[in-house]
Amino acid sequence: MMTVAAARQLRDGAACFVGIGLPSTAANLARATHAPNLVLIYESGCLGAKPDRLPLSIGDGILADTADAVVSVPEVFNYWLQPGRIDVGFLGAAQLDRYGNINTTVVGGDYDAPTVRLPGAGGAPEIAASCGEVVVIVRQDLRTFTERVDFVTSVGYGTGPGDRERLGLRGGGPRVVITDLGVLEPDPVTCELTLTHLHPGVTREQARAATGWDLAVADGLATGAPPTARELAALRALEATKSDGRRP
Amino acid sequence: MMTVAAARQLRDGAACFVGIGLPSTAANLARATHAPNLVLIYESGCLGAKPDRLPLSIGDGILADTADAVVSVPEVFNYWLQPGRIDVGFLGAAQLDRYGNINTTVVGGDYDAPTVRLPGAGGAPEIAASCGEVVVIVRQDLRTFTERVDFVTSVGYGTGPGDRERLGLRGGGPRVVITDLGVLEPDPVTCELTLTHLHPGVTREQARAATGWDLAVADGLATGAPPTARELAALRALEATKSDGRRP
Amino acid sequence: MAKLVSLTDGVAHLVRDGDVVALEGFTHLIPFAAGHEIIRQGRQDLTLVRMTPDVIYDQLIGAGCARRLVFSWGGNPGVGSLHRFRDAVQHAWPRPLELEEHSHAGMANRYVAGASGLPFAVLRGYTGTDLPGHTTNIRPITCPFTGETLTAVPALRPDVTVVHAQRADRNGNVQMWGITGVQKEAVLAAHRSLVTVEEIVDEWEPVPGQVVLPGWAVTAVAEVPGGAHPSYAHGYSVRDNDFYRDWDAVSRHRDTFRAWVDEHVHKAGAPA
Amino acid sequence: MAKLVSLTDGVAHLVRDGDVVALEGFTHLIPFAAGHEIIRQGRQDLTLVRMTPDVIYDQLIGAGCARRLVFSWGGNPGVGSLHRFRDAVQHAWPRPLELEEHSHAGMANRYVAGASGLPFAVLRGYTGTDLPGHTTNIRPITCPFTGETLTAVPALRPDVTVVHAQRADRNGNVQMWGITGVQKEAVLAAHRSLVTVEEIVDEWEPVPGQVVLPGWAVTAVAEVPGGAHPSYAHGYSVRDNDFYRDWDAVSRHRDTFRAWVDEHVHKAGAPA
Repeated sequence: MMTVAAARQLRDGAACFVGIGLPSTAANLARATHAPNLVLIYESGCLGAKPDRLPLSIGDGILADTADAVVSVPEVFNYWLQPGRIDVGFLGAAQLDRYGNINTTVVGGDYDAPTVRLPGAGGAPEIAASCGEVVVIVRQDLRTFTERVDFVTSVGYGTGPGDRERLGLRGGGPRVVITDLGVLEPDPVTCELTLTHLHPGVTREQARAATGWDLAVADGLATGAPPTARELAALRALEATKSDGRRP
Repeated sequence: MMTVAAARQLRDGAACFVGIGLPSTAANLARATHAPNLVLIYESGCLGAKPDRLPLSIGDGILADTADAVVSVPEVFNYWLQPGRIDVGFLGAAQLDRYGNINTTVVGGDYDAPTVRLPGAGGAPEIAASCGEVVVIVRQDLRTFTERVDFVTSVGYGTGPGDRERLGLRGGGPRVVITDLGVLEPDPVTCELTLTHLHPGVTREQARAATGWDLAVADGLATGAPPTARELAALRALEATKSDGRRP
Repeated sequence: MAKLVSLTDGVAHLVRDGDVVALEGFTHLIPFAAGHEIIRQGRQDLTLVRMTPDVIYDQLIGAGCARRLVFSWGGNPGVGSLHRFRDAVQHAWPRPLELEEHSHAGMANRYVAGASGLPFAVLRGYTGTDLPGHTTNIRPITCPFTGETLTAVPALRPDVTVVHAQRADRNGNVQMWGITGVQKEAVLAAHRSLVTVEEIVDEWEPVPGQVVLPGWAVTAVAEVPGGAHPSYAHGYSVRDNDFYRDWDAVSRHRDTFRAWVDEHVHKAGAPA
Repeated sequence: MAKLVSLTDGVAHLVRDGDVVALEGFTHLIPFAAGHEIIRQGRQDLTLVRMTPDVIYDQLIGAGCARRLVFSWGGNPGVGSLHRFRDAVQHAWPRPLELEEHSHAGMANRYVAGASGLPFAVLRGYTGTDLPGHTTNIRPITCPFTGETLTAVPALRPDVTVVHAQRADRNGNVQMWGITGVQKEAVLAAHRSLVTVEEIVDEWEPVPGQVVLPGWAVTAVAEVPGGAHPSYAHGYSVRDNDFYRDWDAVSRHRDTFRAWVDEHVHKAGAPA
C-alpha cells in the first residue's frame, strides 16, 4: 500500500529523482500505470531511465541501457538537481520529526560515538533542498517518528514556517509523507505534518500511537482508496522482475 | 623559417595547446618530423588530435575524428588547461613588450574608442597563465614590438622578475619568442626578452631596428640552422593539404 | 517535452526585442539559419552573447540587431578580422555596440554557473590582465580554506539560447556529436531554448561522443536541414571554408555587406 | 604515457602507507581486485576517500587498512548496512576510524575542484543540516556579485586514485562506458592514478557514452579481467547481486568476515 500510495503521488511527465528500494518501485509502478511519461533520474547519472525490471542498485546496467542520457555524477547534481530542474524527489528516513526534517546519519549517543551508525547523507540534503517537492516514504513507528531527530541530515521545514526561505532553500520541501499507516501532509500555515489519509483498515489512534509527538489530524481525514486491480497487477509484474525474490 | 623554428621547440611527447594558423602548422610539422608523439590539444575540446591535413579552424571535423577524446569547451579549460596539464602553449600577438606581455585586444585610442579593434582574448590569458611554458610566434616590426602594449591581454613576465609569482600564475611564462627575424628568450635574471638566435641571412642590426625598445642581444648570439631537407619536405607536404592554397 | 516548431515560429515566439540571446556552437554546429531568421524578423536591441562571435554575429551586428555584445574572441577563425564588428566598435555603424569582454575560460565558466543554478563561477583566470579594468563582471574571490585569491565571474543566464544539432526525435530529445563546445551549458543556462536540427527522426542510433539534451530541458525544436551553413554538422556536411574566406571581402564594405544580406537573408526567406 | 604494470606492482608502487586513497566507481566499475591487493599488501593508516564506501571499503576497513574515511554514503546499496564500517565506528574494531562526512553533491564537487586545479568548489548544499557542525571542510562563501551565501568545500587531491575500466590500449589510453560516475574527476584530481581494466587491446572501437582518459593523464594501467567483481563492467559482466546480499551475513560477524578475507583475499592471491 505504501508503494501504491507513493506511485499515485507522481503526475505524468514529471521529472523524478529516484533512490533505490521503495521509491524506485513506486516510480516504476507509476510509469506502468497512470504516468507513462514519468522521467526517472537516478543519481548514478541516468536521466530518463526506463527499466523493464527493478534494479537492485542505482547503478544497475539496465538503467544506463534504457536512459535518454547517462551523465557524470557531478553533472547530475550540478546541472540537473541543483538548478531545480527535478520536480519530485523521493527520500527515506531513519528518523523524521514533525517538520519533516530527516535523519539518516546517526542515532543515539553522540556523533563521534553513536549508538547506531547509519549510511549518511548521500544525495539527500540537496534533493531535500532543490527538488520542486519531496515525497518521504517511511515506516511509521515511535523509533522513526520522533519529537526531534538526533541529526538533521536533510532539511524539511526546519523549525517551522519561513525557515526554508531563510535558509535559501529553493525547492518546496516535503509535500507528502507516505507511511505504512497513512499519508501526512504539512499544514499550510504551521508546516507541521498532519495526518490527512489513513490506509484502509488503519485507525487514527494507531497512527497517533505510532508517532512520537502529538500528531495533528486533518479535519477531513479520509481513507485512501485501496489498490486497484490494475495497480496490483502492475506491482506484482514489477516485483516478479526481481531476479530471485530474496530482496531484503 | 618561423614555422620550422617553432616546430623545433616542441619535444616529443609534450602536450601542446594549439591555436589555428602558424602554431597548428608548426605543431603538425613537429609531429611529422622529430615529435611523432606530440599531443595536440585544441580549445574546441579535441585532445590528442592527429590531423593528416591542416585544419582551417580549431573546430574542423578532422580534429574531432582523429582525437583521442573530444570533451566540452568548459572541460578543456577547467580539467586540462587550468590545472597545468599542458606543457606548451602557443600564442600570437598584435603587440608584444620586452617582458613578453601580449596584446590582442585593442590598439590605439582608448579601450572604448580604439583605433583598431582586435579579436580579443580567446583562450590566451589562461594559456599564458597555466601552460608549463609559452611559445610566442609573432612578426617582428616596430608596430608589434612596442615599449608598452596598449592593453595587457595575456601576461608574460609583467613588469619583471617575481611578477608571475606575485600574481599567482602557475605556468612558466614565455620561454621563447620566435619571429621572422630570429629567436628571443627571456634573460634568466631580468626576464627581459633577449635576442639569442638570428635566422640565416638576418643581422642583429635588422632585429634591433625592428624592435621598439633597446633590444638586448645575448653574448653568444648564434644563427639558427637552416631548415633541413626533411623539414622542408614535411612542411611542403603539410601545406599541400590545405584544400585550395587560398589561405589568408 | 520540447515543442516541434517551424524556424519562423520558433524565433517569433522565443526571441524578443531587448533579449539576452546566446547563439552557441564552437566553429561546429553554428545556428546560422536561426541567426538569419532573427535578422529577417528585425529583432532589435539584443544583447548578443557568444564565446566566439564570428561570422554569424558579424551578420547580426551589421544588420543592426545588437545593442551589446558579451564575448571572448571576435574574429573570423583562420581568416582574420570581423569587419562589421570592427565597424560597429570603431565607427558605431549601424549603431553603437557596447562590449563586455572576457576570456574563453571565463565565458565557459559563466555558462557552467548558469547551467548549475549558481550565481557565479570561480577560476584561475584574468589575473594580471587589463580585462578586469573594463567590466564589473570580473572580481576577486578568496578561498575560504587556503586564503588564495582567485577570480569570480557571474553566471550567464540568457533569456534564450539557440543552438544547432544533428538530430531530434519527436519528443524533442536532441542528439549532437563531434565538437559540442559549450552548447549543453548554454541551453541549460537559458530561460528558453530553441534547437534547430538537421533532421527529426522517429528513433536514433546512439553515436560515440554524443551529447543528448532531454526534450523536457528544451523549449522548442525546429527542423532546419543545413541550418549550420557555412558552419557544418558533423556527419551531415563539411565546413564551407570558402564561404569564411569570401566573407572577408563581402563584409569589408557596408554596401557589399548590405547587398549580401538583402539577397541571402531577406530575399532568400525562411526555410520551408 | 601510462605504464602497463601488473596489479601487484601497480599497488606496490602507487599506494603507500598513510596515503589518501580514492577507489571510485559508482556501483558500476568498482575496483574490487585492486582493493583486495591493497589488503594483501597490508597497507596501513590509509585515508580512504569515496562517495559510496560500500562493500569494497567495508572490506578495507574490516581488514584494518584505514585510519580515516571521507565519504558521503556508507551502505550496502539495496541491501542495508555495512557491518564492518559500523563496527569500526561504533566499537573501534579493528581500529578506530575517523570520519569526515559530506553529501554526494559536496563530494562530487570536491573531486571537480581537484580535477580543475582549484582549491575549492561552490555549491548550493548542506544548508540547514548538521553536517557543517562536524567538519571544518564545509564553509559559507559569499557571491561577490549578488551577496548570496553559498557553501564552499575544499578540493579533494588524493595521493592516488584507483578505478576500473573496460579497456586500455598499449599507450595506456583508457576507455570506459556505461555509468562512469565521478571516475574521470577522481583520476584527474589525484597525484597518481592506477586503472585496472578488463582487457588491454591494440585498438578499440569508439562506444556511445564512452569516457576516454588519455594515457598521458594516467600513471599506470593493469589488466585485471573481472577486476570489478562483484560490481560489474558494462559489456563484460553483470552485477553479482547475490554477492552483495550474501555480504550482509558474511560481514555481520568479525569471525565470518576474517574467514572470508583469508580465503578470498589472502589465499586467493593476486591475479596472474
